[in-house]
Amino acid sequence: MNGEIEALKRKAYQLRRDVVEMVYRARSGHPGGALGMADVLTVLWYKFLRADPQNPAWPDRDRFILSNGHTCPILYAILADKGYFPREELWKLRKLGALLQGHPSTAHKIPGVEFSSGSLGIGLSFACGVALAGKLDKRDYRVFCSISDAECQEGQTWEAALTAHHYKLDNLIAILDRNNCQIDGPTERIMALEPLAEKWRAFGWEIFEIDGHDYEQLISAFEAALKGRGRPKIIISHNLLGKGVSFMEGDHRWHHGAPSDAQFEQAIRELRLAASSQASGIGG
Amino acid sequence: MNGEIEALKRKAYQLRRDVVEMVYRARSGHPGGALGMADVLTVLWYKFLRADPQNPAWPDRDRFILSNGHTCPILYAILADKGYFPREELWKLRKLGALLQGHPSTAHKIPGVEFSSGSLGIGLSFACGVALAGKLDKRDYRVFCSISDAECQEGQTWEAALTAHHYKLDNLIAILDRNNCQIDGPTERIMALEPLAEKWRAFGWEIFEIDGHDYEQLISAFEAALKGRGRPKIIISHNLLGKGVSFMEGDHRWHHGAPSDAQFEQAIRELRLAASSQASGIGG
Amino acid sequence: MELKLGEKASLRQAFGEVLVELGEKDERIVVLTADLAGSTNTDLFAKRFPERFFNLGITEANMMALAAGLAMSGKKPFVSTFAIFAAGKPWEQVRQAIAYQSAPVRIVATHAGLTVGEDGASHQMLEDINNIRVLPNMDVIVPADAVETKRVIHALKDHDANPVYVRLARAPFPVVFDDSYEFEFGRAKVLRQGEEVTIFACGLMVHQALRAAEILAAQGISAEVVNVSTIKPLDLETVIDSVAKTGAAVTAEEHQVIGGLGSAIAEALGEHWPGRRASPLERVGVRDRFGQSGSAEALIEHYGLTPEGIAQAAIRALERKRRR
Amino acid sequence: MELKLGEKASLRQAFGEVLVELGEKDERIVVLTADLAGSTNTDLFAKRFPERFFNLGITEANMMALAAGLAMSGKKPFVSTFAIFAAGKPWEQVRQAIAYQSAPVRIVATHAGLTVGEDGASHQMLEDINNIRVLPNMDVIVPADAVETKRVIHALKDHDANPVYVRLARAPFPVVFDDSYEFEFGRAKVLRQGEEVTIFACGLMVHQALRAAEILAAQGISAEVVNVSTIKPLDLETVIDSVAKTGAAVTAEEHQVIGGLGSAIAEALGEHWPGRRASPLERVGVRDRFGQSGSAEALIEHYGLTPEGIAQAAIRALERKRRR
Repeated sequence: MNGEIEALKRKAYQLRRDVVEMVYRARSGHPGGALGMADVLTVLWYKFLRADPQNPAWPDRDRFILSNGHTCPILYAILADKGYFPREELWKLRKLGALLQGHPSTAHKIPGVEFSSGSLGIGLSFACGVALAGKLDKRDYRVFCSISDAECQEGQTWEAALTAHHYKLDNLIAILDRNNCQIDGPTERIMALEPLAEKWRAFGWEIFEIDGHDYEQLISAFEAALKGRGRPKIIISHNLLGKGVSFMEGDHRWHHGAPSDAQFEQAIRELRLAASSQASGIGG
Repeated sequence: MNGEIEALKRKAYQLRRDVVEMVYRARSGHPGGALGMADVLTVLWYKFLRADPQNPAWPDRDRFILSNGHTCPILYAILADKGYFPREELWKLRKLGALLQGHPSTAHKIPGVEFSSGSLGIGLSFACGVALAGKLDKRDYRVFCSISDAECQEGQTWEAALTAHHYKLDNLIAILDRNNCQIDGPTERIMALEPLAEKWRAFGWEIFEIDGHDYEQLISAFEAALKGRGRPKIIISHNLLGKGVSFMEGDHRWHHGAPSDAQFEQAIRELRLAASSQASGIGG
Repeated sequence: MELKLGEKASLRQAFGEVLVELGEKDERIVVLTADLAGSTNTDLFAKRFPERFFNLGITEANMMALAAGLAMSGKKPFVSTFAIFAAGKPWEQVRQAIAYQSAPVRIVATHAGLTVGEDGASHQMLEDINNIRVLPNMDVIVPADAVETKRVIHALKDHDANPVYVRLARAPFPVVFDDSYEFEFGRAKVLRQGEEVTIFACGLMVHQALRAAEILAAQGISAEVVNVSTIKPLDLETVIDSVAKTGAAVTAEEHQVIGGLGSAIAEALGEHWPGRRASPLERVGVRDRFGQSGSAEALIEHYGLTPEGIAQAAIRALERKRRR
Repeated sequence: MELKLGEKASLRQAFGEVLVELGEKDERIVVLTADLAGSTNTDLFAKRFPERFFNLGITEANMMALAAGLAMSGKKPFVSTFAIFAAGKPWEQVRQAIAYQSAPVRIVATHAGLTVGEDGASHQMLEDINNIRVLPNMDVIVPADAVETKRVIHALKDHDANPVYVRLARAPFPVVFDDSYEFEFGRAKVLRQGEEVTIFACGLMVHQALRAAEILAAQGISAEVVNVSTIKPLDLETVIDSVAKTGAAVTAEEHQVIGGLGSAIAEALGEHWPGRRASPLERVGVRDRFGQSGSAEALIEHYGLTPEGIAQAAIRALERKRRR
């Protein structure tokens, strides 16, 4: 178990380096949220998600829907690492004609991308549709949907929350990136969300609230969430925006923006150092 | 107190007769919700609401915003009874060129109407704007906003709920018509809302949950809600759809639809009988 | 439902009935509504196939994105609600989740236009053709009567490559087609040949246009009537050919004159008109106003969407043509 | 911010600065945004007048209806967010609470069009003119540069009778007007006189049109350039007079060719064209496609919204005119 966790942590730091390099090379993008979500998405993609990079359309694959689409660099890094498309694509992010759009796009047929996001608040409804289809077809795939905390300001998120509860979508697991930051500042200052867990509970969801950088908590939460029956589940993952890059951590100004040359070098140095403090690695 | 309550009850039954007659003459409309809300709106308009029918634009008037606009027959009956416009207008409801539109309309300059509703889920946001303006202008008017239970399915209602809490709009009192019915059937069957009070509580509102036909509870709720400071208040009024007309009571098919001749006569008979069982009357 | 030429018949009932037929044949068909099962007649499908019917309460934005999720998971979703709640409230969700992804969702909107009647402006959607026509990947179909509605809904069964919006109404429309009528996606149909002016119409206004042509004929004016039931993609060839022959165009729609059929024809004539002489255009529709309460008939009269109104527009077009 | 002819300057910064000036003069002015204070430059107002600034988080539908409540309580609200979140997500709330009530809300949308750049299709609003132009009571203004933006925002101070939508962009535009420029609501302005073809443009495309006219002049073609900054109400007189003179029209906009300036001109020419000879129309814009990621410059090039693209359209229009 410990060896596995260390390998996952190393993987997360490797993915973070790709995130920083993608945004640096693109000269724009949203590094903060992506870095904060690296741990929870690494645990999901490298330990729990059933998928086949050689067959992205495998009907029984688990679905991963990224509703907070601006954090896509971490998803793209994972998909490249898994072999959904060549790593070279990462460095063309956001450029005209590139496969990798500024926000995830099915229109551009990015392998592994299930939903075109970018406009906030829509993905959880889409995920409900995918989960309903799974129930109708009696397929046992699971639907994981990442949403941001600020997406809980969009009313549509609560429409989807009602729907998932009403239709007992226990094949749906939402992952809430609770980093307390939105573009203009801390969520509680811009448009307060607390008590956020109480809201989800009142909407009938099963709640798992964890430190999104504690791997034991992450693994336990996914294991428990996958067991729950009869209602939708949400993992409220308390993440640190910019996690792993000292000058980005907790600073909402890194919601979007590309690092300078010097910042890029420092970030990569810090991320390498953190990775090498883990014992061993795992394959892509 | 008892005499006052009996007078209010008589008034509510008088208004209900107007509701039934309006819908009967219009041959269309939404009688069920209007009848169910008659008691709570009578208590509000005849005991608490500060307004001047001779001066509908009085800057310090309390505002009444009917977000669930399809229940407008009860509002129109009240406004006519209060003298905002001649009673004859009631009988032209929904006809071409009439003052009284099928849904409340400021575009048609209906005196006493503060907001054009009809499309559900919008009114509470509008009410937040009116309440914010009151705070900015340091006016002590109160904003009452009626919403339906099914409007709690519209995500925008929850956006407004967040907003009213964030901006501490304690001059805003929502009145929730909890009659458990929507067009297609019982709310809990169509898109479940319970535990509804828990939802509003988790969104930071002060809750008053009452039997919407019990005048002592109604009066206490308004008195308490008007005292509350620091956050928005909601009176969850458990109302019986079609209240007062036996064959409409609790039957969601009377969400909309006009009574036949025989049904109309029976309804008026029942409402007169109920009114005369109260002791005395009050002025308009 | 039996459909008799000239008698009024409900488009939404035709829709509801065909939907059940389709449901029998293809179990991938699922149906969604937002608390309007009865009003959209999707309750017929709900009764027959309750497990493939989803009532989402009053959550239109949610419904549209959810339908996209079903479509991209191999289902064939039909989404039905009032036009204001289909092309209005969830417009951006239709754009993002359905149009941008080209998710093959069939949106069948009822209660479009003034003929909603007594409910008034909030419910009288006069901007839906405008809102959907502008979206890439979306097709827009406006059937003229219950017969065409049946044909259109049947055709949607195999409309799998991209999403489509179908515009129906609350009020029954006079039946203008006999049972032999065939709907061809993307083709406008000349219903009446004429020489001096072309009337392009959709929806209820096809019936009105046919009557207008009779009024004009009585005055010695030969009007061609074209049913443009596929608004997008527009049948440029039929449109241009007809005006090339007649030299004058009138459009008639139960919609704002901005952004709907009138605009589509104006764009087509502007960009594709091959003629030397100018061809005047007159648009009949709602002229940049909201609706209001009233009976369907009274409103059609009040807003001038009548055979007489169309005939007058045709005469104006002819006068402009002759002045030159 | 100093504005120099020919240099690029930010429209949204001009907006943010003027907003502060207006705030000084009239305390009824309140400003709303939905988690985009920095991006819309309304943070300048927020810093100066925090008590009259409301950040509503990511609740666009809520924000629009709330703004209507403020407007109908005597305030002068300016609402600012990205165009997709102003004319898209809350479209029905704009219709119901703002347009139908004619609540004098000033919607100033930034980040319209392709020049949003790298964020891609979800954020590149190419349908906002379409969506707002169709709404009764709504005015639509598209300033050509930072100078005109300043004039427009100043003018909004007294725009109290009905709501208005102003379309700005993310990318800085070249300044085309010197400081003496005056904006007149409802008037299109002939910026360059010409004889053979009229180019109607708005927004960034005014600059492109002026350069196109130079390209055409080098080929001996005399093009007139008209800045249609008020798209609604359209200045019919100026539009018709110009085409009556030149006999050919080109429209240029950073928007779908459906539903925007191109449609407005097509409608105007169809219904109001008094000439005997047909006047061809060519529309430059995005032709029924979604946007994509890329730099603003690369996208403008890729979608053909260039001076060269406009010049080619003008030549096509001329050829059609001459063929007749």
